[in-house]
Amino acid sequence: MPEENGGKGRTGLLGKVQQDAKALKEFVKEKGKEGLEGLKDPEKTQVYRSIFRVKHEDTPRSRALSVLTNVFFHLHPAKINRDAVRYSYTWGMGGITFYLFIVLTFTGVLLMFYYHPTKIQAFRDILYLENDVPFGKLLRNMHRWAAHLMIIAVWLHMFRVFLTGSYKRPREFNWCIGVILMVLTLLLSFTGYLLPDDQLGFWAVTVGTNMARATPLLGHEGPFGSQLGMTPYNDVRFALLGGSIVDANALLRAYIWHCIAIPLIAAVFMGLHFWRVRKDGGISGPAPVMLASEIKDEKGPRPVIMKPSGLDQHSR
Amino acid sequence: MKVKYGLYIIGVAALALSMASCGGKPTSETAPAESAQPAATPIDMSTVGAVSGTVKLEGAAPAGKKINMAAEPSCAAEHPTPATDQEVVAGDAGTLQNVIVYVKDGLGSRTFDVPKTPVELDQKGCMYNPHVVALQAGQELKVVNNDKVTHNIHPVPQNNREWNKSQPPGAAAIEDTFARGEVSIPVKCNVHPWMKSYIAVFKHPYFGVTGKDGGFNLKNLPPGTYTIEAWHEKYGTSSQTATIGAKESKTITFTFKATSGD
Amino acid sequence: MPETHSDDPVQSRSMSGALLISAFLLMLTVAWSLYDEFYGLRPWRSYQREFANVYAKYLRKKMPEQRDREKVIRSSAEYQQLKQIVDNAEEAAKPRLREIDRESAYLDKRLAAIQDTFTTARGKVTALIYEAELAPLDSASRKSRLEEVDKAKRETYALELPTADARVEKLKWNFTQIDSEFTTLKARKAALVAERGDVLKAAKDAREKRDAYFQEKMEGLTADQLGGLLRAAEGLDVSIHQVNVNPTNAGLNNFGSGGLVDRCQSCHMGTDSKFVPLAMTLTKKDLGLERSKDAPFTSHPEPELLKIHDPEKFGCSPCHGGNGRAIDSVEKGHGRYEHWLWPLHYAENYQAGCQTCHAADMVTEHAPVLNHGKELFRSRGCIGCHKFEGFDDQPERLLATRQQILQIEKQKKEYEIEIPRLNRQADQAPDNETAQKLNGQATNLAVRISGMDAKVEQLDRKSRSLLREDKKVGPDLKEVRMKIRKEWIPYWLGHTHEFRPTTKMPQFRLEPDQIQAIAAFIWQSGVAGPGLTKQQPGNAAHGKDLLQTRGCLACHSIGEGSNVLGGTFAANLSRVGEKDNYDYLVRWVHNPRERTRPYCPFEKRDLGPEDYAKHGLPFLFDLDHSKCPNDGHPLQVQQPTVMPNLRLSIEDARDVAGYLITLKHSDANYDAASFMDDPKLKGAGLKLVKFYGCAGCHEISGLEDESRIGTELTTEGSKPIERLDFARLTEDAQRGVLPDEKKAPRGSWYDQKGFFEQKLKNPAVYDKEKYRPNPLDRLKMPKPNVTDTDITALVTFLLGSVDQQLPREYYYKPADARRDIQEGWWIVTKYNCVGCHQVRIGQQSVLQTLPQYQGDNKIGLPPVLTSEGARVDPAWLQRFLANPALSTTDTNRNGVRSYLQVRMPTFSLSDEEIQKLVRFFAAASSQESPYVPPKLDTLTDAERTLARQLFTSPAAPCLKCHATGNPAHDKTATAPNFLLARNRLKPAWTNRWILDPARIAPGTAMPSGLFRREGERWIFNGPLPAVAKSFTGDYSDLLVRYMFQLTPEEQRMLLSRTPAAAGSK
Amino acid sequence: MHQLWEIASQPDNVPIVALLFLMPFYIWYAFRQAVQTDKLILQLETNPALAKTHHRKVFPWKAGWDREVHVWPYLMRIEFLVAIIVTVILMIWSITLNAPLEEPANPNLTMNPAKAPWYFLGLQEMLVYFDPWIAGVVMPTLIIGGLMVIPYIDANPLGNGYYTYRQRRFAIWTFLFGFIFLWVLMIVIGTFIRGPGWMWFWPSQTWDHNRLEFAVNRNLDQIFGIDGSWLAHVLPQSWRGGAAIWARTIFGIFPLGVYAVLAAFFVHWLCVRTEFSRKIYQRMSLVQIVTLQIFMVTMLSLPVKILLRLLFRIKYIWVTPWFSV
Repeated sequence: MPEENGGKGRTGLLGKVQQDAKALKEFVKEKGKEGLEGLKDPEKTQVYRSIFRVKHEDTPRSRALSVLTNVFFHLHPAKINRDAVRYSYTWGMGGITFYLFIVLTFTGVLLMFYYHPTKIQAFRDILYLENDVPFGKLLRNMHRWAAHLMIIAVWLHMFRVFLTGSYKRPREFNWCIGVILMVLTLLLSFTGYLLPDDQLGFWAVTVGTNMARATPLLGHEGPFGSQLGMTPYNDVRFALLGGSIVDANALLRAYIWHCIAIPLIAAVFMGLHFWRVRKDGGISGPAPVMLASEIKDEKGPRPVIMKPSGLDQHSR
Repeated sequence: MKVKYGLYIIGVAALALSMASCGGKPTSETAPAESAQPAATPIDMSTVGAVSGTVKLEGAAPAGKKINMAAEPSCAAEHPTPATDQEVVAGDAGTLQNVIVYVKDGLGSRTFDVPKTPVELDQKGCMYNPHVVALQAGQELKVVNNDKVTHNIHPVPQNNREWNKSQPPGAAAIEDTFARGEVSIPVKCNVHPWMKSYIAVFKHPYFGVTGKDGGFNLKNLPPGTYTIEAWHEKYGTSSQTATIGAKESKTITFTFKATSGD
Repeated sequence: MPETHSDDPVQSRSMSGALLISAFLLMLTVAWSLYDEFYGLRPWRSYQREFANVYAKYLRKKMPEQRDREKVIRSSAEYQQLKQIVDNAEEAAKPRLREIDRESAYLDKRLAAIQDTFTTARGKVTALIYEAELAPLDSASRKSRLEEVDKAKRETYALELPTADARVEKLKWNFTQIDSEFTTLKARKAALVAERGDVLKAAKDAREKRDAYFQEKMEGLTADQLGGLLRAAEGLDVSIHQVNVNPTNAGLNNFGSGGLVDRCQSCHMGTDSKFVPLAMTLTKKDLGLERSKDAPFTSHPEPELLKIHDPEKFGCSPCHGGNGRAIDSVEKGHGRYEHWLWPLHYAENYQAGCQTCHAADMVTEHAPVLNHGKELFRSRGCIGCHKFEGFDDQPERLLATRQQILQIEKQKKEYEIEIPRLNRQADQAPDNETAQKLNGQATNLAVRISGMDAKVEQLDRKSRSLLREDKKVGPDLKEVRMKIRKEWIPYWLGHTHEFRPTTKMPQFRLEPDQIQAIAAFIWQSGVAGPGLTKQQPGNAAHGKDLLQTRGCLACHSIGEGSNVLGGTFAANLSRVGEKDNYDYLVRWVHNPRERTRPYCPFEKRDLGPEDYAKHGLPFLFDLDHSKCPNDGHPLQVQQPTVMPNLRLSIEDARDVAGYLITLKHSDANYDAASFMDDPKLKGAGLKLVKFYGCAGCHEISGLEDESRIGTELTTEGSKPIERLDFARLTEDAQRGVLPDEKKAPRGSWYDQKGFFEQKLKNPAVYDKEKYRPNPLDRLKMPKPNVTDTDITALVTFLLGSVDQQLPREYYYKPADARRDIQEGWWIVTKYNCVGCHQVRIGQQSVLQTLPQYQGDNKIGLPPVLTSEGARVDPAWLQRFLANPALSTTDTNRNGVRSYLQVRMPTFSLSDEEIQKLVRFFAAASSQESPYVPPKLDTLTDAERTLARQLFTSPAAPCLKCHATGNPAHDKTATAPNFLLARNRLKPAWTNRWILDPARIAPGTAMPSGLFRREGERWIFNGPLPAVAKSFTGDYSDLLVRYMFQLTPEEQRMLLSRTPAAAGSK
Repeated sequence: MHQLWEIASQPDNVPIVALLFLMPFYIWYAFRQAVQTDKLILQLETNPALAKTHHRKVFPWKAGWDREVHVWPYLMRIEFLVAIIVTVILMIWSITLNAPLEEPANPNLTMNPAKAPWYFLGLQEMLVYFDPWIAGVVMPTLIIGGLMVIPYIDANPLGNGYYTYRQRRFAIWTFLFGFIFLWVLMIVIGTFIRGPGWMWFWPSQTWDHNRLEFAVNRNLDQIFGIDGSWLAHVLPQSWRGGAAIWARTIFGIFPLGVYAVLAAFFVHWLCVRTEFSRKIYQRMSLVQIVTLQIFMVTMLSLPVKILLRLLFRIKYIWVTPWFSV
């Protein structure tokens, strides 16, 4: 401030400034309080609401809601058979399989960033992943092992479902879908095998596809194949590999199948699978045992009674 | 698939065949040609006519240049009066020699027998004699050397094959034929630059070379309309058309202007 | 709270414990993965840290030492003196410098002051000019604009410029003035800068002298340099040190994503010149890590190599193998694991790396082991069975040439048929154009045919010279009947290495009956005559003398066991007497290339007198008469041996042979071999000889065109391990058990190296435990006569022979003079030039090592060829190589050095070989080719008289030593004849030579110091004759010119004048 | 033995090793529960009164407890737990074990043995006993088909939603046979036993690449010396040439037929052994029975063929010009 200004002018001006300052302080304090309160229970905040839509209390309702209103959870029913939560029954294999599928998708996508499905680059890219890409090695290992694990999980899942007779009415069709999914899993893993373009994959795939030569009617070495004019250049194996030998085309096809086609198909079937689980009345058990004496001796198929298996106690 | 491949193969084969045949054709045709020309188309002798006449030179013929044969004394000796070049040789009564008169057009696709008698071209005193020779395609040309020096005969044709053979004194006559009609093939001797001659080759017998009287006569022409042409080594060609009926004979006259100077 | 039943296990059971634990576990694994990522997979980090501190310690220790060293030098008198000079020079320069600086300072000021105005003015003017230029020529507008330009130029600006005497002058100047001022100032400034340089020059030179002195005295780096390194080490940021070159078409080995990515230096920090400059060596000891097994910090043992192969371009793995980009473990990085095709070469084989790129070199600098390997591969006859690209492939090329000739002849015939066809077509053609075209084609064909004749003629020449070049490792077995004692052959086949421990011939594993069959076949297939001329016995004593003096020992050796004397290139002659026939031996010594019968490659048989007789020709065949009398194609008129013709007189030959025939064991006797003439054995023998590929190394009748029976080895090093048949040894190899059941020091030897080594040690080894009743089913490779070092060399060579993995530009395939060197070495080694001559600097010839050439007998050694290319006129060299006697009549002598006992033999090289040799020498001493002899100005009479006097002056009695062609005088001569100089030598070289011969050829008889430097010219170092006064030129140059214009009579005249020369004692 | 270790330590074989432990574990795990349930069932069957009141589960139950529980949190927490554990296992596995990467693919350098991915080794093993078209194409199709029809041919309404053995002996045995014996066991053989040249190496033996085996596999008709000589008389002149072929073709049908019949009877016998299973059998429609038979017969044919091959070295049973079985 230049000296020249008069004294009284100062007081006036100063006073004004002080008032403003006080007002500001009040305001800030107020708002601050609000803010703090907001933090006290975040569920009140707009951000929280916007994300979780419903506020969570420890009431049955909100528990139900939290499942039903959640895009990820609503695969589940709100409530299930009290015993179904036991690991001993489900072995959790279905869930694990699904989880692994997600893991695989995740790692797979990351791997795709570094991979070119061409004869020249494929192998180099793997080397690059192994040695250069941060966490590349981990990524690749996880992808591969998760794939193997998934296969085991699928088998065990099937095994379990069979032993608990869960394929029985009304779940016959879902079992079929399950079988298809298992086949898809195997195919996924198989197509992935070739991608590093190393000796291991190359020969594994060669052996695998050589069988296709012998496809009846469609393979040039299969029964009636040659009679139908099948040659190494027009038979089903050719179609699989995009050539008469495992080569650049085969690599590309494997890549497309592995990264796009099969995952899509699998995803669709999975959706179906889960949906049917719900529609067929949740998971099959643990259901109350049924006694041989209770078998109604009628033949052939009967209408499906849609009843969540857990509930049929009440009816009795 | 299999069927498709089959088709391919057939197609290829067909293609190959056709090509082969195309490629093959000329050879297959030459085979008879070697033995003789295709058989002549008969001409009804009872109706044939003729075209005759003279070739005139308008104006004075330039005097032929003297040839200096000092290089070849033996030849020089043969010429009591020094020889002159024969570019333009006037005949008596303003006619012109060494003009070839022939039917250029109008015979259609007729073919003719080739006369068995060879045409002779003599080399005497380092001059070709006659200066202008006309013969039929495939007819034998017989070149003889009556000098005591070696000549080489070197025709430089357009459409026929060029050749160049040397003929020592007393060597056997060189015999050769020209396959294609051509007016006219210059012939020279590289040893004696002044020696020059012309050979005219025709696919038909209707031609003549004017002599001292400058006359020509094309006989046995079947009735029809013809383009008659006269060729001279210096004055080039001039042609007229003549239509002759059965047994008719026409006379026509060709006139060349003597270009002064050279 | 929803009602939960506290007693309901499902609801009441809490899982928080389990969840907590597993969550904790998850954390742990995540942490672990992070650790793994940053340390587990990055061992180099710790290496770098360790290096940083041990190295820093080392440097700190070193610096004071160096500083003391420097002190010592700096305080030395010489240094001080030099320093003084520098100081003086600087002193002297100072005043002028001061002026210059002052003035330039003033100039700067003035420039600064004028700069802005100038740019403004110029900007305006140029802009206007531009506009003017836009206007059409001689249009009104243009005129007006130009006027504006003038106006702008005339327009004045106010200026305030500092003056020399620090005043400020106010000016009103127009553009032109400003411009001129500005330019003058700039010019002046430039002048000053230039002058400054001149003024400082003296000081600068002096300083350079001083520093040079320091450099030369100071060993190791200076303290300051070390300080720099120390800073680098201390401030080291731990990071991957990566060589990353991305050449086109990179191969697959360590060329990760499309290029060489090499990180070896991330751990091997010592090899990184950023830390350890090439001038410095770093050993484990220096770092105090002698005992450490795991300290990859030593500097590169051969900095020379790094200078040629800049690591920034080549990296490490291309030479050393290993997985250049893998750095997560030593094993991975060194590529010593299954599935890595290019493991690190072991120390003893590291030169294999050279081979990968230098496959085209027969001799590679810095790679003695590899060179030895290649030499063995050729000289031990491996090449006889195993094709190897680049090695002597004359047989193949010869066949190819013949094929070509036949091909062309065939083509020719076809054309000849085609021509008349075309002519006929022309005659028949529908129109004249076609006719002309066809006739044209016919003519062209005719011309083509003539071209073919030319080609055939060339090919014939080529095959002639190929026939000359085609040598066999072993002797010509067609001659066996004339040459060898019959009973000896079967013995030799069975006891090859016993009979001659140094022989090149490998020991075949043969059953007795096989030996008989082979021997019989060889014997019976030999040519029977025309018989040899009977020779009378020679003088063994003289023969021995000749053998030792003529230079035979450069290739051959005599004596057995410990007292072997001579070279290893050719056979040891110590037991020749036991097997050879005297008459044949005489012929051989007289001319080893002489054949009994010429061989016709086209008829595939040896011609005899009868063939010549048919055509009424005398049975005479040699290099000048090498046409086949039957078909005119070139004949093989020489024996396929590299042994040259020493041009001995027949008497000398007898003496030498006479001596050789005495070389035998007293107890030598071989049991009679009647079966040798059993015709029944011949067939069996032929089969065996074919089977064992004897024709690879020997010429055998009927088998001249046999192809090599072994596998090609050009890329053997990269053969997949699965393709190498370890047979029953596979297991042992993998477990590291050697064939002799011992443990292999390095564990598993299941790799190329292991396979090759065992195979070479004992080629039969992979038949171990196999059931092979029929000998023909066994492995047929014979046991080569090699030591362990030889094996290492060979293995190195093979390991390096891999198919092209690196990008093309990495391979050493020079197109310039270096290529001539490359090619030349193949021939130099083929004929063992290095046995007598020193060709490469630092290389020793065999003769140099022999006792009879020590001390002052060095005089007797053949000339040193290190500067041959610079010395001789290539045209002359060509003539000389073709005929070293330089004469067709008087051949029993050396052409140039008639005074030498050692004989430059006649190799009857092919034209191509001569060409290559000449180019080799030219290139080796960096001579431009073709050589254009410089024009020497002729001598004035004055000069001539001076030259004569110098030549004959007692201070330089040239003719005392130099030969003159006068036999009396030449008896004592020890130097070549001057008359040769004109055509033989290059003036420039001769000049250098007479100035300082010792520098070119150390230990030469030619004295140095004949001239002394005086100002800009060389003065004769001795009493100058009177005439010299007038001479102002260069004396050495004068003498050279004189030498090159010397005529015989002139020389005779000189000789008469030379003191004491004529009176040769 | 080290050979066995070498194979087992192959990163790609770890899953199989894991399977070797997981399989028995889960079988045991399942059967433990099955036994419990069966106890309960027995109890209830003997005591109808109890059957009326009992909640019919092996799990504890008190009146008043919720029959159903909230998925959140009671199921969710388990799922999270499992997810985490799986993640942990997976990560540890990935950190400690690197996915295999061999030399760049090289069509000219055949791997010996060239093995398919482990989960297909069962099929590859089948190649030993069957032609590719069966092992590689027909089998997989049948397997998939077979799996899919299970729900539709299993007429046994019992054992739906709980582990039991008593109520489903047949089904369980069949499945165990197919899954464990025919599928998993084959894989194990393919992985651990089959060495270079797909030859049989006991774990103690080392894989010797030079090993040679001599084995003549003959076709059944050869054993019976069927050469069609007898047929030659019957056939018209022009057909004589093909007599042998025809003979074989025709002959082959018999053993197959015989087997089919026998197997069918065997299956039938299995289905009617107990009173209970007879009851179930009653419930099945004809279609169901036929399907069941078809698949059972084919499935049984595998071990039969394997035995024939291993014991009698029989290659084909039915030889026709177009295909052979």
